[in-house]
Amino acid sequence: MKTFVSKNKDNLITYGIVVVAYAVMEILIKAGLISSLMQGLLVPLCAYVILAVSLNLTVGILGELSLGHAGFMCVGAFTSAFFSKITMNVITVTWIRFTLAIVIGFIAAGLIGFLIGMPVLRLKGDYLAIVTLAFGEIIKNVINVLYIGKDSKGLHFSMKDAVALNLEPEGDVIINGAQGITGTPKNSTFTIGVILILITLFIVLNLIKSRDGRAIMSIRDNVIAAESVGINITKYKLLAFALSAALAGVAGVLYSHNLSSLMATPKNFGYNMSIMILVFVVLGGIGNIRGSIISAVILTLLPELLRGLSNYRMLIYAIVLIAMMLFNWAPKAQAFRDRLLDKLMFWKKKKVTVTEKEGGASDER
Amino acid sequence: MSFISYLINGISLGSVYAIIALGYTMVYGIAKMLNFAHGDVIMFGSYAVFTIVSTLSLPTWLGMLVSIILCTVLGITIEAVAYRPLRQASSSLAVLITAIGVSYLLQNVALLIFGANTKSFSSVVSMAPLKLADGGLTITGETIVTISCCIVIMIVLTLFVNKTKAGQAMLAVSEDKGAAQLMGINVNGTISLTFAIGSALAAVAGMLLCSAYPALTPYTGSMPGIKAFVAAVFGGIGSIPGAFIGGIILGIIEIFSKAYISSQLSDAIVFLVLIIVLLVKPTGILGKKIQEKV
Amino acid sequence: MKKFTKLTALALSLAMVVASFTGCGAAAGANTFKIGGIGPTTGGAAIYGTAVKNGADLAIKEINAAGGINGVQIEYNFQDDELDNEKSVNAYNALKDWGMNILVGPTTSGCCVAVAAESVNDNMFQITPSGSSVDCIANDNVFQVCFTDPNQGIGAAAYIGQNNVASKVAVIYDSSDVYSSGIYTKFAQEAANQPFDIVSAEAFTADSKTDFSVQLQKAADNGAELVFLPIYYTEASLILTQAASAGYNFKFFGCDGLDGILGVENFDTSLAEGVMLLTPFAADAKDEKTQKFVADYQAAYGDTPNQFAADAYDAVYIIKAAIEKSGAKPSMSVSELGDALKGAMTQLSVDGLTGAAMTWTADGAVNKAPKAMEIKDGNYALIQD
Amino acid sequence: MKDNNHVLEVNNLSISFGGLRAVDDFNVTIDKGELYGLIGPNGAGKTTAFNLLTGVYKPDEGIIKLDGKDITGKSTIEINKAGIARTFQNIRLFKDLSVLDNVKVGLHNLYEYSTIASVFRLPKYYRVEKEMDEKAYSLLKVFDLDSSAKLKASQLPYGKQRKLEIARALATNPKLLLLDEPAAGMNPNETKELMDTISFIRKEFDMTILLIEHDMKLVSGICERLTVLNFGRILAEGNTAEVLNNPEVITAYLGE
Repeated sequence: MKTFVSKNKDNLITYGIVVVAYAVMEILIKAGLISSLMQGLLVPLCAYVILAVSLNLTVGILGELSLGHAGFMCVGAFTSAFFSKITMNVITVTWIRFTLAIVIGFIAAGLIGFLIGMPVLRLKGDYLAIVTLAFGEIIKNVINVLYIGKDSKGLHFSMKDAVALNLEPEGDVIINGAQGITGTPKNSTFTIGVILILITLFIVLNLIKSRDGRAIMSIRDNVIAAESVGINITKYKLLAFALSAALAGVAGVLYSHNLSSLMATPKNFGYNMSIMILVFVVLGGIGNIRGSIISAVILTLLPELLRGLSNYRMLIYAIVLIAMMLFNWAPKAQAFRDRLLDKLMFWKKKKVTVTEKEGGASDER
Repeated sequence: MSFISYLINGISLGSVYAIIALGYTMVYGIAKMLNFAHGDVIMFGSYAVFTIVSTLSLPTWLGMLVSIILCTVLGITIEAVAYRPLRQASSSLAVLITAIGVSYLLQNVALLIFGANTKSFSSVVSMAPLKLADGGLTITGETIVTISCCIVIMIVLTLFVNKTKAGQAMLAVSEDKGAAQLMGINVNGTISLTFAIGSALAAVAGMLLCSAYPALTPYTGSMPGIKAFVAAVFGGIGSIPGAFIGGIILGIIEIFSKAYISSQLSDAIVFLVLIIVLLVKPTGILGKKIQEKV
Repeated sequence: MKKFTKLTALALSLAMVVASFTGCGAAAGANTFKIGGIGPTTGGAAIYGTAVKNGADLAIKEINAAGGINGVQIEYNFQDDELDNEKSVNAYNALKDWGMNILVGPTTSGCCVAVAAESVNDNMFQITPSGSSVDCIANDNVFQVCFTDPNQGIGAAAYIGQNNVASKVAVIYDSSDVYSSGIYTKFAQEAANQPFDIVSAEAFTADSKTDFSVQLQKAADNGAELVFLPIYYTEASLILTQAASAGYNFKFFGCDGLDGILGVENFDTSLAEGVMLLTPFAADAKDEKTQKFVADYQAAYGDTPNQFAADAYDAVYIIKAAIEKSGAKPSMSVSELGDALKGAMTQLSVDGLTGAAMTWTADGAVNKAPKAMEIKDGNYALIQD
Repeated sequence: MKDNNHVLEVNNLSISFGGLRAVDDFNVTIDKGELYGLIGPNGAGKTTAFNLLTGVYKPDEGIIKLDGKDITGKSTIEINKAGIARTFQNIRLFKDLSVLDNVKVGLHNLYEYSTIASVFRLPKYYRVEKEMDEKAYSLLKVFDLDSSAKLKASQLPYGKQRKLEIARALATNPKLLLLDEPAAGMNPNETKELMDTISFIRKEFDMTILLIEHDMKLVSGICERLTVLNFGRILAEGNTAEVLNNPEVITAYLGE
């Protein structure tokens, strides 16, 4: 049972990378060796890693294209931030409140994922992509016109404007339409982010290597054959899709509890963000969980590190993105890399043995 | 009366979506890829017209001509540099992501060249608006020209694809690239030609978009581009008449939902209708039914 | 074949982590004031961020050329936030690494609220040129140059009511934008106390802001005489064009967001004839100060400045005044500087482009008189009451 | 209800696609343990008949009974659970899964543990996975695939891919196994080996097999009875030797 062992080893490497990265960062923070920018980026990085891993469950493992992932993140962000705001004075123990917020974000996004998944998952390919994009935009649009306030009489809802809430004078508008939620407690920390990454990895990697995971991947590889051996297509598509949505919701919780001003803009919860998450997944290798972690980190850091280029920043970012895609995916570039690697092997024999060990355990093509 | 007026407005907006969607669907139908950068090619075309007509004060026809040529060259270049190397890639998502990269690139190049400030585009249409019912209803010249252009382009494209040798080659490539190659069709050339035509259409769409809605920024193309993509899917992506119908219907739904339901929620309503249509007809209004052979 | 990718990825991430350390070690040898700025210079809102960037840049160049503040030169660094709250916090942190000790920005309300939650921990002195929501100034280290949204909404309603500009008013606003929906809410509240009726209030969103035919027709069908536009000038220019081509004859009334509409390149200014706006700045105002600013700005950046540029320009001069008043020195720590400037702000009275004798309360809001302008013959003209 | 040992009973099964009757009045009865052949020229409706039997298409008319139970109009999944498993003319493996996992997907409905057990790696997970591994290896061994268990399915040579598909179908523990041109694309040696394997499966698992085949040698070598389809209709049926000597069959099938 060699596969079993080597796959597990492969997973251990993935966990190991996360843990080591965490340890290194913590040491650097303690030593004061780390810039404010980098420190500020740690929590968003965790959120993006979770998003990339969770979308990989839909795109890489289930094999369906979703362009509405940011919508689920949005649901998780808003429900949890809403919860934290209304219970701020009720549940005073931060970790209990935040844990509940995470659970709520997970369940809310998962539920929405389930409800959306039920009708749409029978669509295929680009049509599914456009429908998920549409749902993402609907979620964003609805949240932008949602007003919820609280006063002594309880909660008030409106889809029109804050005035229509008819709050008492001392009442509090919690979700204020386009202004979203202001003043969410800043509970997200790097440590919690890393724990959530590990939990996400634990769930996703364990699921992949199980009876359910095989069923999901069999649907990806060949729906007709999967049906012919009695795999319940709808059930497993929904399982993967809803779980993927729920984990995106967790990323949303992390995101919303890191910013004191949460709004649903085209930038953070629109299709642009969904596409950005898809970029993480595709660049890191579809179905390759570790790859999506690394590419999420690289692509989130890249524009920040290019800040020195001022006006040319986003231009260079776009060029680097195209170049990386060509380098990673074009068959000719792959052949070129192979040749280059051969040469490298010739020159640096010592190094090769090391890299071979590293790469040998995992997938070969 | 107001109903008819809304309907006319819907058709006006829809005609703009339709003309963009034609280019989208053309490229999708042949090359089988979602060219997310299409909207940004539109934006470049509009800047070309603006620069020549408004900044350099040269004649409008020259601006239109230069814009079409420029977009065609741009389209061919993008295809050759960014998309062609990925045609044989193991996942079709690779080229989709690269198209997004190209979209960012075009936006940021435009931002550097033309700056962030809004430019007011001078309409390339000189036709006077049509007044009906004693001035109670107005159909702008832009709308009339856009719809006429859509219809002409639709007919020409259909004829081109069905009647010419190059068009037949396109159909063959869209069915099966490998088989087309074996039959001696120049696949690279055919796909280049597709991008050339698609981008020339983008130039025309850009002029008409900016004539109808004259605020030009580096991001002018992106949202109408997405909407047109939705319209193309609505009508059945890959279908030329489907793009036209999808565009018009999308425009009408958008206007009607603003007018009769809620102007705040119109985006949500438009997308909801799209979802319902796709659930009922999973390949769009005029899309071909694809059945996998077992 | 994957080995190579892995090696590259590993090398790349390593390089990035190393690169991200390079930010530290700044802030030493402080003999200049380091002013940072934040706003969107890419993305759909790039117009506004770029204006703030240039406006502040112009002021800083002037001050440096004239010998600095109390003889101390200013260094300036502006960072893009892409109109994203999260990126705005990143920009703030990047500026901190650069050694910033005073912040001009962020440009927009949402970003400003997000950054203010960070800057309060550093007690960084922050002055936002154009972040107009009330939440922006919730912390005592943040001050505004522009009016708050409620202020503008109430001001506009009061002006229309008191001057009997119209009795039936329609509103077109951006429900996905903080600024616009903020003003609209207060405008609608105040309208109840004024002798005019809001006959239609129609929204648009960031995703559908090209076609305004429905909103305009609703206004017409409900017999509106005036359309209130609490929005930015890019969309307003489209509304004016569409209203003209559909043959509507409304009077238009806007807030400071409309300021800049005459600067849209190639815009047919005759369409804007008669548009009224309540704004503290107008690019064509006759006073010498404004004219010099406009001329210098055009020379330096090739564009007509708008409200945002003027606010940012003023922000820098306000900082200068506060430093001069408090005698703050660049050698002070960020927090000491913050305390010094906060204290000075409430004692200041600054004459700027966007208001004469501007004063501040400790809560950070500005007191200045908005001017009612009307566009006449392609120019802004002060309405005399 | 069951008073005979018919595993499959099909009565006047028909389906049309846009006016074309792809399968018309198809009848067949297969007894337990039988190896039955379905032959016919290209486009005769053989694969369509398979698709009707496995619920890929819903028949316009007719009744399909498996082990005496009516399964007409049921979904592919239900039909598989009821006991029909199949292979495909153009191989349909889970190409990115390992050979072992392909078979384990086939075992999916026979072994159970919850999603919770898999995510939290409860003892049940390890126990059931171990059972599944043992079962899968024993099946792979039959086809001599156990040494390639860890390879990706797409890495197998063509002949072995065919075998893997059969192994996967068998893993669902069917009453009836449908093989769609199992020898397609194989060389004579491989075909010979396949014939042996099929005979072996039949004995070892006491399996009932319905086989579509083009290769006459294979059919005449292992099938007891045959049905010949032509233009969607039954042209002949009966004992292999008789049918193959039927002049009509010879004209339709070999002639022209």
